[in-house]
Formats: sequence, C-alpha cells, structure tokens
Amino acid sequence: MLDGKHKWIGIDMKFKLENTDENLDGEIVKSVGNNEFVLKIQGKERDLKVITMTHDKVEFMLDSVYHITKYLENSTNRITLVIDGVKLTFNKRPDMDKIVYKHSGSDSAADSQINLKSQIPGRVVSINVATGDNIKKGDVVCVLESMKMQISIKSHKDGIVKSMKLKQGASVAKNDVLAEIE
Amino acid sequence: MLDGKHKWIGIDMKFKLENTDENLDGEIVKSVGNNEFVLKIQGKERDLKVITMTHDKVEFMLDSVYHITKYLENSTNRITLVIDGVKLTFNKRPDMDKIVYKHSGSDSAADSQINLKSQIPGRVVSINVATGDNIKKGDVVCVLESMKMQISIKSHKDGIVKSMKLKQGASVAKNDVLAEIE
Amino acid sequence: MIKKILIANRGEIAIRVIKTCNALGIKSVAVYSDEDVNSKHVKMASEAYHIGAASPSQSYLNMEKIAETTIISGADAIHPGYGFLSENAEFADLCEKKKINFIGPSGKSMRLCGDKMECKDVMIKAKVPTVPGSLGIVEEVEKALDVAHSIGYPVLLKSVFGGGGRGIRLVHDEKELREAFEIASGESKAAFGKSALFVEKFLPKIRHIEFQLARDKHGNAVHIFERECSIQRRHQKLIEMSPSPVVDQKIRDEIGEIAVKAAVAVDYHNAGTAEFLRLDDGSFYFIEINARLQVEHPVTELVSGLDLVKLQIDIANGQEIPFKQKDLKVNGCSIECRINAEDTFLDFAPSTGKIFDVNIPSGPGVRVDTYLYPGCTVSPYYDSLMGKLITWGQNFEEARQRMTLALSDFYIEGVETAIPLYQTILNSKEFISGDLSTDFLDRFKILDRLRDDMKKEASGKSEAALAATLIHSEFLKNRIKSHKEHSVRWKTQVDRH
Amino acid sequence: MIKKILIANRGEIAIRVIKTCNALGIKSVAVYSDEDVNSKHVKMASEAYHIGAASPSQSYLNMEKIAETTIISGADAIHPGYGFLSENAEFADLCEKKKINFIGPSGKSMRLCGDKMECKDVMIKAKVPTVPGSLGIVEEVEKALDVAHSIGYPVLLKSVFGGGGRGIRLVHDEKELREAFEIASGESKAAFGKSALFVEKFLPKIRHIEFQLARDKHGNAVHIFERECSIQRRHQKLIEMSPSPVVDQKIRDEIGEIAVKAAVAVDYHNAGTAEFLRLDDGSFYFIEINARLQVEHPVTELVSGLDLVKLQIDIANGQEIPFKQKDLKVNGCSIECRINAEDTFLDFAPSTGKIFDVNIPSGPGVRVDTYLYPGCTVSPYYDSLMGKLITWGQNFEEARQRMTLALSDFYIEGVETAIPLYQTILNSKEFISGDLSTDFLDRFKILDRLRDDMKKEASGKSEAALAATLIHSEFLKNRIKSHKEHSVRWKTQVDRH
Repeated sequence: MLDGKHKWIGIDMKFKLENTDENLDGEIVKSVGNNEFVLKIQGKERDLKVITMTHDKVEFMLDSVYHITKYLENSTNRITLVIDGVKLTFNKRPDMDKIVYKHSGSDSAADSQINLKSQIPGRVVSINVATGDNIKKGDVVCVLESMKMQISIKSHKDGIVKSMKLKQGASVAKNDVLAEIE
Repeated sequence: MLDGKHKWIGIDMKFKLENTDENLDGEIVKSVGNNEFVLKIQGKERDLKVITMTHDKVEFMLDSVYHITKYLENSTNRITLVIDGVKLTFNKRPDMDKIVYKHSGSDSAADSQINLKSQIPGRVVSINVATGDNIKKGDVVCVLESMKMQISIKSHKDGIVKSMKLKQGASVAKNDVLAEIE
Repeated sequence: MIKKILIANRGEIAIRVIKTCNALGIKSVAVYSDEDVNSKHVKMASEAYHIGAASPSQSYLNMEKIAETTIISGADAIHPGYGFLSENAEFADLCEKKKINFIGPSGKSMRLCGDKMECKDVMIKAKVPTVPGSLGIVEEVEKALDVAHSIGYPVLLKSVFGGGGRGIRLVHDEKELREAFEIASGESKAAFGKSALFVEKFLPKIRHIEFQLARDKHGNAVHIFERECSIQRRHQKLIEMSPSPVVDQKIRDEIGEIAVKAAVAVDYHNAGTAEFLRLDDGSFYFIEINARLQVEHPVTELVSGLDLVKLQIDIANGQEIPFKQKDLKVNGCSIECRINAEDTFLDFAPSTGKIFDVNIPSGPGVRVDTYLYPGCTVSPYYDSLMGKLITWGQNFEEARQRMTLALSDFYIEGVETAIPLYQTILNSKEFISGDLSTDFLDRFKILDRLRDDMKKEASGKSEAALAATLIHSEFLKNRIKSHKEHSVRWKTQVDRH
Repeated sequence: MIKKILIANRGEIAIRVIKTCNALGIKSVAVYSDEDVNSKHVKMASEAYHIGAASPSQSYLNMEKIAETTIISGADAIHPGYGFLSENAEFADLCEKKKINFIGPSGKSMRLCGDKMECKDVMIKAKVPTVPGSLGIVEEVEKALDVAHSIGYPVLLKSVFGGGGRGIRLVHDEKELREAFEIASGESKAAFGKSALFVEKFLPKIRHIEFQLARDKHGNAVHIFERECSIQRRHQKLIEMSPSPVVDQKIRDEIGEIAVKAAVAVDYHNAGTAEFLRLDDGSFYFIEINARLQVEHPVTELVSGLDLVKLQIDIANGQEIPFKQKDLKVNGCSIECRINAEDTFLDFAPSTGKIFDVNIPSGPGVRVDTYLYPGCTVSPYYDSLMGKLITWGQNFEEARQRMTLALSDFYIEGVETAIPLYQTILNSKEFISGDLSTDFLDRFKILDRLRDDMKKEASGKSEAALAATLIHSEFLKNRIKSHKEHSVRWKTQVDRH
C-alpha cells in the first residue's frame, strides 16, 4: 500500500471550498517513487509528480498538467492558497475533522501491538476516550495539533483502552506512546 | 574624526584595476549618520549614502548617483564585482598591503595603553615583529585574515615589544590582546 | 537645447520619462521623498536627489525645493509627469522666472485649461460644442436651481477645482441640489477660499472619448487620434483603448479638428488631451483640456508609433512638430489596463504594502510600464497606480486576446489588484461588442459577474489545490519528523543541476 | 481544424508557440526531457509530458516517442519549432502516416529543401540565381579540383548535410582543398553513410540577406520582406534586422519575387525562409530554403504586424493566406540580438549553469522572447540560445537606440553572454552606417574594440566600486564584530516600510 521506505501515511482530507457549496475529499493512495504519487481526489485516481516543494510552495504536475501553489494561510480552520494565480480558501468541513488519519500505527504489524504511538510531534487538543473504554479500530483516540493543523489520531486496532498517556494541552514527541490498547 | 558611537575604522584601500594601469586609493573619512558617509577617493571627498547592504550586495548613492554592486569574489588577492552591470576586478597592489589600518587601537587614549588589541576576529597570517623589537607607531605588528581579506595590524604607539601573544595560523577573537608594547 | 531633465514625479511615469531621456541621450535627474529612496525611478535616473518627507506636500509638491534641486543638479528642464505639479500654473510660472524649461504649456494657458468655466467660455466662443449648463460659476444656490430647471434634472454639480472624478455630484431634484450645493460650496471654500461650482446637464449612458493633441510654439497643431476611456469606476478610468469602436475616420477627422481648435483657443503648446463626452446619438461635447501627458498615453504611442515624451521635449525645445496631420495613420489597436493597488470588493479601496513577488508579462504586442520589482513597496502616501499593462494587436480582437493572456501572466503578491475584474470585463460580450459607457460596471453588474467568475475559477482549480495540499501536508509532517532523512527526497530539481 | 498542438521542442521557441496557441484558444502540449522538468515551457503549456533522458537523441529527437505522446495527449498537430525535428523529412512522413498534422511543409518538399544540391538544381531550372560552383555533389576530389579551377580560388567546400554554419570549409588552393576534402568526406561518411560534398565560389565581403516566405496549400504565396543577418560569428547569426539598409522597395520587390519563385519550385507550404548572399555589387545569389520558422522571425513580425506562428497554423489548417502581397508594408525597423550563453572571449564557447538572477528589459518597442527566470538552468545538453531581445522603432536609429538601452537593462547572472559585444557592435560607426558583412567582426576587429570598451567601462565605474568596497568591508567587519549591535544600522530601507 504505502511506500514502506518513506512511511507515507494515508491522509484523508475533507474540505469545503469557500463561497461555494463544493465539498472536496482526497487522499494519498501511494508513493510510486521519483517524487510521484497516486492520489484519490473526489473518488478518482490521479497521478501527481512533485517538481519543487518548499514550506509554502508546491510546483507539481497533476495528470500531466503543471500547477503552482503558494500557501498564504494554513490555520486550524482554513487553508488559503493561490493556485496558478487563482486564490481559493478551503474551510474545515463542519461535519468532520479536517484531517482523518486512516493509519495511526506506522508498522504493518500494528494490530498486534499494544502501544498507540504518535507519528508526529504535536499538542494535545482533545482526548476522546478514557481508560477502560471498549473501542474499535479507527475510533478517534485523541486530536493533536501540529503545524497549525488538527489531526485525529485513531486506534490502530479493536480493543480496550488499558491506559491513556496524555494530558490535554501537553506536547507529545514523535514516537511517544499515546495510549495502550489491548 | 570617526563617529565615536560606531567606531568607524579608517580603512585605507589601495588597488590596481585589472587589465588597466589604473591605481586606486580610497578611505572612509567619517560617518555622518543616517547611513551617510564621507569618503576620500583618489584624493577627492565624495558623499556616499547606503540604501541597502547585504553580505554580497551594496546599493548606494555616490554624490547623488545610484549604483548597485554585487560581489562575486572577495579573496586575499582580488575582489571581483559587478557594478551597474559592469564587471571589474581589483587586484592587490604589489607595492603595499591591500588594506592598511590607519588605527589599530579602538580608544582615542590608545597611546597610553600597553595592550595592542584586535578589533576583529581572524586568523594570524604572519607575525612581523619579535619581542624586544623597537617599533614605531604604524609599524605592522602582524597580519590577520578575516572574511577572506588580509588586514595588517599596526602598532598604536612607539615603543618596545614587551611580549607577543600570537602564533602563526592561530585564531584570535575580537578584543584579544595581540601584543604588549611599552 | 535641453541636456538634462529633472523629473518632478515618481513611480511608473518617472521611469517612463527616464526611458525617453536615455533614448535621446539626455541626462535624467530623479527626486525622491523619504519613502522613495528604494524606488525604481531613483535607481534608473542618471542622478537622484532627496527632496523631503514622505508627505507629497513636503516633497513632490514642494515647488521651491524642486526648483532649487533643478538648479543644484544642473538640469535645464523639468518634466512634471502627471498629477503632482503637472497642472500647477504657479509652478510653471516659477520655472519661467528661474529660467527652467518647463516641459508643458505656459502658466497662462494652463490657467485657462484649469479653470473649467473660463475654458468652457473660450470654447463656446471658438464654437466648440460643450455640455449644456451654467455659463460660468454659480455662487448662489438659487442660480444653480434656475440653471437646473432650464436644462432639466438630473444635473451634475461640479467644482471648478475638481478633476479626475473628484468634486462631482449627481443630483436628481431640487432638494438634492440644495443639499449638495451647501456641502460642495463648503468644501470648496475650505480648500480654495472660494466657492466655485457649476452646473451641467447629466448625460446618461455616455462614453468618455478623448483626443491626443500636440501643438508646438510655432502654431503647428495635430491630433493623434482618439482614446476611448469609458470603462471607469467612480469617474476614474480603468481601461483605455485606441481607436474607439465608435469612431471612424470621418468622425476622427471631424472631432479631431474640433480638438485642435480647442488647443488653439487656449494657445496651448505641449502634448495634451481634449476630453469629450459622446452621447448615444453620436454627438460629442467638449469637457476639458488636460494640460499634461496622460496616464493612458501609451495606447496612442502604440497605434501611432510615436514617442509622446520625445514629442513633448521637442516642443519644449522650440522645435516644430516633425510631421503633419496627413502623415498620421492609426495602425492596429491598443488597449491599456491600469494596474492599481486596490481592492475591487472594498469599493476599490487602496491596498498597500510590500510586494513579495511580481511577474511582469511579456511577449508579442505586450508592453508594461511599471515601477514594480520584487521587494519594492506600494506606499500609502501616493496614488495607487503601480503600472499599466498595454497590448497592441492588428485589430481590436488581437489586442484584446493578448490583453487577457498578459493579464493571466501578471502576478503581483502583496497587494490586491483589479486584474480579475479586468478579465471579467475583457471577456464580457458587451466589451467585445463595444457597448461601452462610463457606467459600464453598474449597467452590466460586472462585480456580480466577477464574483461568479472567481467562484468558477476557484472551483476549476479546487481539485488540483486539494492534491497539492495533501502532498504539502505530508511534506510539512516529514519535515518535522526529520529534516535530514527526507532532505534528499525533497531537494528541488533546480538544485540538482 | 487544429484544436491541440504538441510542441516538439523546448526553450524560448516552445514558449513562443505556446503564446500563439493561447491567443488562438488552442491547447498546447509540452514535452520535456529529464533535464527540463523545471523549464518554463513545461509550466506554461496546457499539458506536459516527459519523453526521455536529457540527451536530445533520447528525447527531443525521438520521433516515435514524440508521435506516440502526441496521440496519447490527444493533440492533432505538431509544431516542430526550429532545430531538432523541424527539418526532418522522415518525421514529417511519420506524422502524415499517423494522421498528425505536421505544421510545416510536406516531407517531399522538405527533402528537396534539405538536399542543398538538388534544391540548387531546381533553382537553376527555375531561373533563380545561385552561387557559382559544382552542379551537384562531387564524389571525387579530382572533380572538386576541376570545379575549383574553373570558378577560381578561394572556394568553399560544403557538406550537403551541413547547416547553421556547420560543415563549411574555406580553402585557398589545391593543397588545402585536397586536405579538406579528405577530412570532410570522412566526416560525412561517418555521420551519414555517404560523402555528399559540393564546391562553391567563396564570395568576399558578402551580406546574408534572407526573405520571409509564406505559401499555402492553395498555391497562394507571398514574401514578408527581407531580414539582414550579416552580423555573424563562425557562420552563425548574432544580430538580425528588418528591413536591410541595402534593400529598397525596388530590390525588395525584385528579390522577393525570386524568393517566392523558389518556394513555388519546391512546392513549399508553410512559413519559410529563402536565404541569399548579396555581393558588394548588389547582386543576390540564392543559397537555400529553411523549411521552418527561423530564430529571427520576430523582426519580421514587428515590421509586418503579423503573427508568423498563427500564419503557420492557418496554413496547416488548409486555410488561404488572408492577405495579398500588396497588403504588406514595412512598418518601421526592427533589430534582434540573440542572447546566447557563451563566452565571447573563449571563441564563443558555451557557458552553462544556474541563472541566479535575471532582469528582463521592457518598455516601448522592446520585446523579449526567452525561457529565463531566476533559478532556471542553462543546460549543456541543448543549444546556447537563452532568448532574443528584439526592439522596434519608427526607423533604424530609434530601433538601434532602444536596443542599446534594453541591452544595458538585460542582466543575467550565472552565465556569460555576448551582451557587451552587442553594445560595442551597436555603437560602432560601421554598424550605424550599415557597412555590414558576414566578416564584420573580423573586418573591424570588433573583439579588440570590445576589450577597449570593457576597460573603459570598468575604469568609469572603478571609483564608485572602490567606494562600495570601502563601505562593504566595514559592513562585513561590523557584522563579524556584532550582529546585534549593528543590525538596526544596516537594516534596509525596504524592510522599514
């Protein structure tokens, strides 16, 4: 599925395009090497090749069409960018988290592990389960904020929450154990 | 003379313009504030106002004429720059040090001091006097290399070299004592 | 003969004048305020002098300082550009007194052009058609009401000292006229020490068409065709073109001759402009003479092949205009869009700040006059015109297509501009068919269409933007995780070489 | 009708073609090699496809891959630009086979143009004057010697497969001819499997003057004036202009007619160029037809007002040329300088690398066709042409002045260019008086003058440079001493706003 070497995490992004009724949904399906990726945008597979990327700029080819994107704002609730000279704003969809992690564990053998680890450093925005809760794979365990984006961390397996290692507002480092789920 | 607040050191620069017989000689006479300076170029006073300055670029007005200079090479023996689109190279004059410090001590009361201190950090290129030497104010005590330029450090007073605090090739920090001269 | 010109201006027009100075081997002297030390005109001129604080009254409007700087710099002439001191008769007089060659008309001629009522009077005597209204200024509201009654409402109440759309009020009835008169009269008294208002018939669905003029000191005069400047907002021009879609050679000859007559009537010498209103029935009414180079002069340059700044300098030198009316032919079509720093959706309010990035379009038939460069600043102290995009084509359609392409290449990061608005206008069927008028934006609800266009554009790009955002989020995350680990991966291709 | 064009090229010419596609509402498809993923033509096209490795043979010369990409992308036509596959008859045939509209002449016509000897033969039959020399290729050195003897030394030994100055040898006597023949024959055999050389009289002090042609599939043909391309180095053009200083309307009509005749003789359709040599006595000799758009086509565009790429597309669409010979008038004068990445003082050796900074000139009468942007790369894999600076003026002198000004505004950091050389040429009295010839650089020892000019320029700037260096040294020193202490002092004015 995801390129093992680079540990691509399948992000599922859901936005609403400002000033329109347009809802958008997309995810990275896989990395195919040479800076090329397969994405799923609005349910359709698309090929993307990165040309250059910096902290606020992406130049890329999407299905053989060149685009340049510059990010002007990247906050919790909205992302404003200029693409090919056109300014647009994505708003967080009110019905769901903006970014849902499909995979929280980094290993393919995640199911057998007890520890739910954080892939990213971040600040704990909310804790959504408590010790003793019976949860299912994919349930949101907590929400972290990182680089001004809120990211839901989901359980990597079905099980019972044995312990929570988090405090609201606290910072977690990469690979910190967030919870034990048995 | 020099603006006390900013401790402008009067550099006397002597170059030969490459591919010509032209010798050039200039010094900073004083700082008059607001990024403006009085220079003496080829014996004539000129007003210079700095507009912008970076590690390799100077934009300035010289007697009301705008110039932009970009440095391409700034090594021990030569400086290559592009000024207003014209590339030119200054070579070190064979007859003298490229840069002669007119003042080595930073204080006006330098004459009464024993310690010859370094105004700049740098690497010791050569040591030109030995303990016990009888030297005069202005004699070169040593040569330091800093930012790829060689800078002669001259004695701040007449006297006898009591001790040398230097080793060839060693680094000195700003305000390090280079020699004691009594 | 002029050897060195001080340009008493800033921004794109100062640069425009410097370019002609360079072409003629004339030295150019720039002046700059505290705010402008980094401006492009300072960098481009042969010399540049600081003349004062940012506020125009302390720098670009400081007549004594500018005259003094001219003498210090050894310049023998002043080019005033447009705005600032360009139509200040007192300054023209001062230059004459100090033996500085002012590149423009005499103070006397300028006074006549500047005093709209006196000028109108002269025009009526010279049998130049003018807009129905008061014959001279009206000091009393009752007099204004009489005039309005005789010509019929709605009427415009205008200040003699206005210009560029300022000091004009539209009133529909007696009550509105009384109110407007009181306010306008007060404003005028406060600003100029006297109330100097006049009343003119409001003409609906008018076009603004102007004729470029040139007249030398020997009395030779020509017009260099018309410019259609009907696309406006708040009485200020946004888009200009030459030729006008409603002017054929017959009309050009006829109205051009009237324009020349107007220049003769005020003994004008310099390049200048006679402005007219054109009604739907094809009739033209003279409004005023602009006694200076216009912002929109490049469209005339592109269809005539002339350099109007050179022409101004030649005339100031006392030379004869080196061509006759019959030598001038309209070649193709040219359109200009003013690139202002302003927010279309905030009623065109100024938008100022640092320009982080700019891409200036180029290509066949594309000309850009601008002071922009990456890192420059759009100052709140001066007007919002950052530059002008001008295209030329063999015909209107080619010029229009080149304009839409050039507009999409014109990227300015840091301030808002009307570039998206221009795209909507340029692509509208009404603009294409030439159905122009000064109320074009309102009449066709252009701002609503612009909103729709922008939605459509954003919608068309939304999937690509989402794709970028997915990958960019990964990148940011990986960057946090490990700079080193992924640095090779994200190294740009450019760096590879 | 063509709806989508694949451009089988790169660099400035790919961008040039994209601009016309945009203007016509035609979709453009770019192709790119590994080396070019960051190139501007990729960014500007509607779509872009990767076609192979950096080496041209694996990408821009890969006929099958390009044809295949055309079909995959849904393009219905190919524009070949110049160079690469533009004059490859096999490729034109391949396109025909695959039902791709090749924007150029038929393979048959191209073969005729490409085979210099066969073309010459056709021209002689069509009574087009050609340079004295062998009637057909000479396979044996003895035959070459006979021809040389009959026309007189010095002679040029040329390869049929040469072009753009390659494969031409000047020989002064029998001995040189024998030696040159052996080498050239060997080269030709190695490259093309056969020796295909011919001998031509060497003509001293010649001008290179060419005529722009266009002929449609209905047999309508026009010439669009001449271009003077005499300023060359190593038989490659540096500066081109239209009109030529030695061509008046009578000569234009006369030689233009011969040029059209040449196009008819090879049943040419497309825009193309008939190249001539002009001797000092005023006689013209046909050399060859270039069966493609020329590098220097913009000078013709600027004096004719035409878009030659549009004209090519119209002709490929089977349309008739929409004007007649009598509709075409030379308007003003245009000059082009080729902006190559090469070192004038290293015998014009290529200079490649990253472009750290670039300033592209603009202004009245200035056009720049280029792929340069700050951060782009000049690749060693492809030719050294980074762009073209073209100016227009009402007359030669205005175009020339605009060129010298624009050249001084054209700043490219990262590679060497001939910009200083062009300044020396443009300002030389010989260029100004029109005393041009293909040996101009040698005849007037221009490189020596350039050295002098550069010394003078450096000398003129040396005091300002020393002033800058004094202050800059202080700055560097202070920066070391204390970043914080002086940061406010050196803060740029730009940042202040």
